[in-house]
Amino acid sequence: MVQQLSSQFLHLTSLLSVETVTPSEGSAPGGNWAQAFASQFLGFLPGWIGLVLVMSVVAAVFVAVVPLVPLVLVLMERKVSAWIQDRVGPMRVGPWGLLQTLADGVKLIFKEDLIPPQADKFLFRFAPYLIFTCSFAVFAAIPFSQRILVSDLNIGIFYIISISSVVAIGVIIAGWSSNSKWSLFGAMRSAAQMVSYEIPIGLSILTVIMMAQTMSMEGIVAAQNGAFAEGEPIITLLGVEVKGTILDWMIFRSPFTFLAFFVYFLSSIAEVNRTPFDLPEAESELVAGFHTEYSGMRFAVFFIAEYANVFAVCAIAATLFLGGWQGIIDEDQFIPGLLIIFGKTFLLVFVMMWIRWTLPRLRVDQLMNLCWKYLIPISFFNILGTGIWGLFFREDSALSIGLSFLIISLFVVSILGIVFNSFGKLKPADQTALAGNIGAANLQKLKTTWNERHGQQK
Amino acid sequence: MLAQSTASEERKFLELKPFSDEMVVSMGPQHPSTHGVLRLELRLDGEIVREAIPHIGYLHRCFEKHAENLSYQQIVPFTDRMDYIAAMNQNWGFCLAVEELMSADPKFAGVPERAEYLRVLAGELNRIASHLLAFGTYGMDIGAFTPFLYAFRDREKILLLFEKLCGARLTYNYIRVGGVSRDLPPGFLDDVREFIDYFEPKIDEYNALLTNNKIFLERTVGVAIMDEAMAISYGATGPNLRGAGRKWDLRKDEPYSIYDRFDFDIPVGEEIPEAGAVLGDCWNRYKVRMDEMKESVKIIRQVLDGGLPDGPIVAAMKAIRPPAGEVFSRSEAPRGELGFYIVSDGSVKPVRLKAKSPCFCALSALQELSRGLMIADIIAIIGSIDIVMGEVDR
Amino acid sequence: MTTQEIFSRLQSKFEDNDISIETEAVLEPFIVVPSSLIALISEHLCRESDLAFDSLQCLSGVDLSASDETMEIVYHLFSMTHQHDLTLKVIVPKVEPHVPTVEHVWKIANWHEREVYDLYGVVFDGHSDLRRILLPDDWEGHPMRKDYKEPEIYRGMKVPY
Amino acid sequence: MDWTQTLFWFFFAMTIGSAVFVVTVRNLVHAAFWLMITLFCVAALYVFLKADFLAATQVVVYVGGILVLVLFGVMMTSGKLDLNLKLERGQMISSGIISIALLAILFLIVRRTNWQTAETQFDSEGTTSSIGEAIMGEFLLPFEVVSIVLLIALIGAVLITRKEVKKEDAA
Repeated sequence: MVQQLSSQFLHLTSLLSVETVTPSEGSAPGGNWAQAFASQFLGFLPGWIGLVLVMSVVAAVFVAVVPLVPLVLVLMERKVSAWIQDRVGPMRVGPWGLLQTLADGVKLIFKEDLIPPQADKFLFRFAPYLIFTCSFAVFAAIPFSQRILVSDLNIGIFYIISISSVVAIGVIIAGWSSNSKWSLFGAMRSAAQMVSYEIPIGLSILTVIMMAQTMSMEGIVAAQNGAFAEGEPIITLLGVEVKGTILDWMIFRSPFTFLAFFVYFLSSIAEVNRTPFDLPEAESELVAGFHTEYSGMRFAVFFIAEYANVFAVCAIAATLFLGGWQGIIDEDQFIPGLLIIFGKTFLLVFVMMWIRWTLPRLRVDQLMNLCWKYLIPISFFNILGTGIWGLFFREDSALSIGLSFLIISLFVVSILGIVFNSFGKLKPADQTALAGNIGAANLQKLKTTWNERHGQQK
Repeated sequence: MLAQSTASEERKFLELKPFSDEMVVSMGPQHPSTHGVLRLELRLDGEIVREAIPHIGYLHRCFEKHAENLSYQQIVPFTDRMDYIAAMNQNWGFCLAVEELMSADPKFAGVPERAEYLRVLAGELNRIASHLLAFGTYGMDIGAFTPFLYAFRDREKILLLFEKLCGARLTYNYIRVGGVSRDLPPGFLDDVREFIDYFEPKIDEYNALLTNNKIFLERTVGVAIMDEAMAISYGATGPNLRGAGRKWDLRKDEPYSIYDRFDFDIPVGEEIPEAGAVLGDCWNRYKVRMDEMKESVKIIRQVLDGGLPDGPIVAAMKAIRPPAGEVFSRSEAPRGELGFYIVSDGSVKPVRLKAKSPCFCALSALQELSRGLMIADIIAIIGSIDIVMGEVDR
Repeated sequence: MTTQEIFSRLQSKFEDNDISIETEAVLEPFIVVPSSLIALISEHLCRESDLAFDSLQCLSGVDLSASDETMEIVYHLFSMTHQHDLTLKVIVPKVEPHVPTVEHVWKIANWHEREVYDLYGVVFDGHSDLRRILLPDDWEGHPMRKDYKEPEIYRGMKVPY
Repeated sequence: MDWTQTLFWFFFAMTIGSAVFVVTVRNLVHAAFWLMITLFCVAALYVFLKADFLAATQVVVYVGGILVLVLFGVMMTSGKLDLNLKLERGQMISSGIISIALLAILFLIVRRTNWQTAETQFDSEGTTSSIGEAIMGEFLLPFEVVSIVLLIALIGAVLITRKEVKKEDAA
């Protein structure tokens, strides 16, 4: 059922491929697909009119379907935050408040659309659409299953980076055109922040590109498929051929990609302006940052774009590092790829929300310190390391993957060991300091209170 | 592992040469984190604050002028509206002053013992509620939203207790001149005990959640240091002074009411070199409040365990007509020393009533504290000195 | 140190001046000093190590009645070091009251003096930033004075309601 | 006319039109906005040339990087946007001469270049790998030199813009 649906979705979405736009003859399969579709059903029209018509319809469907993701995410955010904060969250609209976001959307649409009289009206109107467009254009290159991919570009991941870098411009224009000093501050902060954090993001992605030796998103997913088993099923369980393993995922392929994953994830939180890096819209400092002056539907557009961005960066992380739409079962996808990548993505999104509702916000200089003094050097180290790793292991083999896994586990275990062993021996003051570093005191204290309580009950 | 917190130390001495023109921004009176209607005139060089000039008076309700036209008992509800977060303590401070004024009158027998216990109970509960709010909003100022809701969840329980006690949730008008307005409702002490049993472990949880958080430390440790001399010169009292390392609490040092009967500590700020904490920085000011909640719990527990004496809850008196004279009386409110200066001419109304507000004094230090810091630090300072504009503007 | 002792200290220090003490029939004794001397005396009280009044608790203006020719400014001092307190009073005329500032002695005096200026119209000479603090900048009159008449109209709004 | 040609002419017109706006619009931020359109359209033209990598680079570097910095700079001078940008007569003449000279040079280059026509076969794998091979192979030395120059510029910029004075006696 899901596969049927997804293949139908493919029929529509694949038509939007960029190849159809290029003046090509026979080089791009996607273009043929769309042309074939157009000529078959709209043959009575001149060829290109039919094609443009089909593409417009597809684009409309795309724009109509993708915002459902933010819709779900907003609700998820509210529910997750409610659970974390010991509340129930929205409960009134629909069962368990499921329709709350919809109600909010309706409310926002009918709200008065205020434009400050001193604002630059043209740019003020334009900025939300720029951000919206860029956020959604990213989805065109993310493979959601082996069939659902709008366009498999040669430069897939690079296209994503380039499009998402334009969001910064939208934010700046929004902040500047509001003619409010708080908005301007938000815009300036975000300009500095987004431009800075694009570097560790790009460099982390580069490690993956170096490992996969392609920039195509499909290619990167394929590179995480069965390198360990080299196409042969490792084991056959109940008639299902288990081909890949988690160890094939890019994150475990070398110690450096493992690091790169965390660098990418941290930086992408900053890229989408979420706590602890939500300085452009820090509500306790800048009121609401760059969208202070926006209301009604324009504000909703920002909101949707923000959540679309959140989903996009998590989907990219899942694609690049966590095997994309591939499960660990066979190629014919026992579970539909769409569900798998959604599962992985929502897991990452959940982690982002978890972080958001737990941590305070950094200050501007600390934000920049983190980026320039830690993340970027680590990223360069990763690239160097990946290059050297690649010299030693030209092909992924059982040896390389085993070694990588060994190093990663040693790394993790030693960090955990340092943390937990040394903690008990410290003075309270040192504990406070260390707790700041790793939050182990939090664990420790929770553990003791838990023990005490359970001890008391017995 | 990311960084010792040397960054904050560096910033202390950081002076950026101005390259661009100054930008003047009004922070407030409508701003999410000015804790009311405070307006700061920020003179900025980029993110660096050259000068933050506080403008107050947006919540000025002529309390002192009103008071000159009201009888003493009628003034009590007005004190509620000063520091509406800790209204019990405001009532109490005013009543103390009037009672001191009346002590010259031989007909005034003094506050009954039971009333004193009830006052301590209400006052300390309100101190917890007030510090909880400070903790929650401070977390929100720094960018953590969740502590705020935790704090409000627990503060709600205290408000419910107060509602049982006096019918009001915010402006209690409970402590009256000569005693308190009504006796305990049935089962109230059990409710209080249940609450403090529930609440005491929560403080450690909050410390784990926010106080020791790495980012929180980065944001508050070593920021805006108000040392002891500066705090005294600015008249900053309460947690702001204790955060600077001075062990000074009127409840211990000049005990009023029955505070000399209770065993509790006065938490003061501490230097933690490993974390970079300096006496008088934002973190210490904040931390003192967290520790004070524990001490308040201790006091409440002693009130409950010691057993309340029976007896009247309000002194027998005909009319509150203190003899002519003047008095300046201080009490330890959650935000510092609350002083009332009352001049009486022997009538039922004061000739002059001046409220010396702790927030007013602490806020006046903001201008000096904030020089050369960043916008985000201003927020951290305002939260850490914990102002309530109702009390500043009166 | 009691108020009486401090009074004798002050008398010996500022011999020729008219400093008096009030101890009879009051709850808290206070010292009345001439307005021209308040800054010097404050400095003396704050800087001397055995007096060390490092904290200005409160600085209030007092207008006892509309018929009086004078107002008082009351300084409540406290020593955190020695834990003794002191009340100083300065009598100023209602017409053009001028008092030297004590801002340089206690920093909090800055705001307290602004408040007294705002509500009583006392001008503190040498104050760094003597503006209204609680009332709007364009408010007329000083409302805490007993002879204050509230304006009918403020910026087009009717004031008495 | 083929639809791809329509698209090509559309982008062509957009490029020229928005570029005209860039130089004629009075408001600096509006000019930056039109510059963004221009850069996007140029990227689209690259796509027509099948230079997909170049197109994406165009967007990343010029729109995501340089234009952001331009806007950043414009906002730093906020409040001074209503400057009268009218030129002096002398500037007008000199800039006119320079522009015409540049135009002439460009025209000459366009005329003399041996443009490859549509028959030229493109690698359907895209240009990425060939660019990579060129940079890491034939043009390795220039590439490294350029990176060092950029590094020096970076360090210089940091030194110039941010001067931190440690005040020992500040406390």
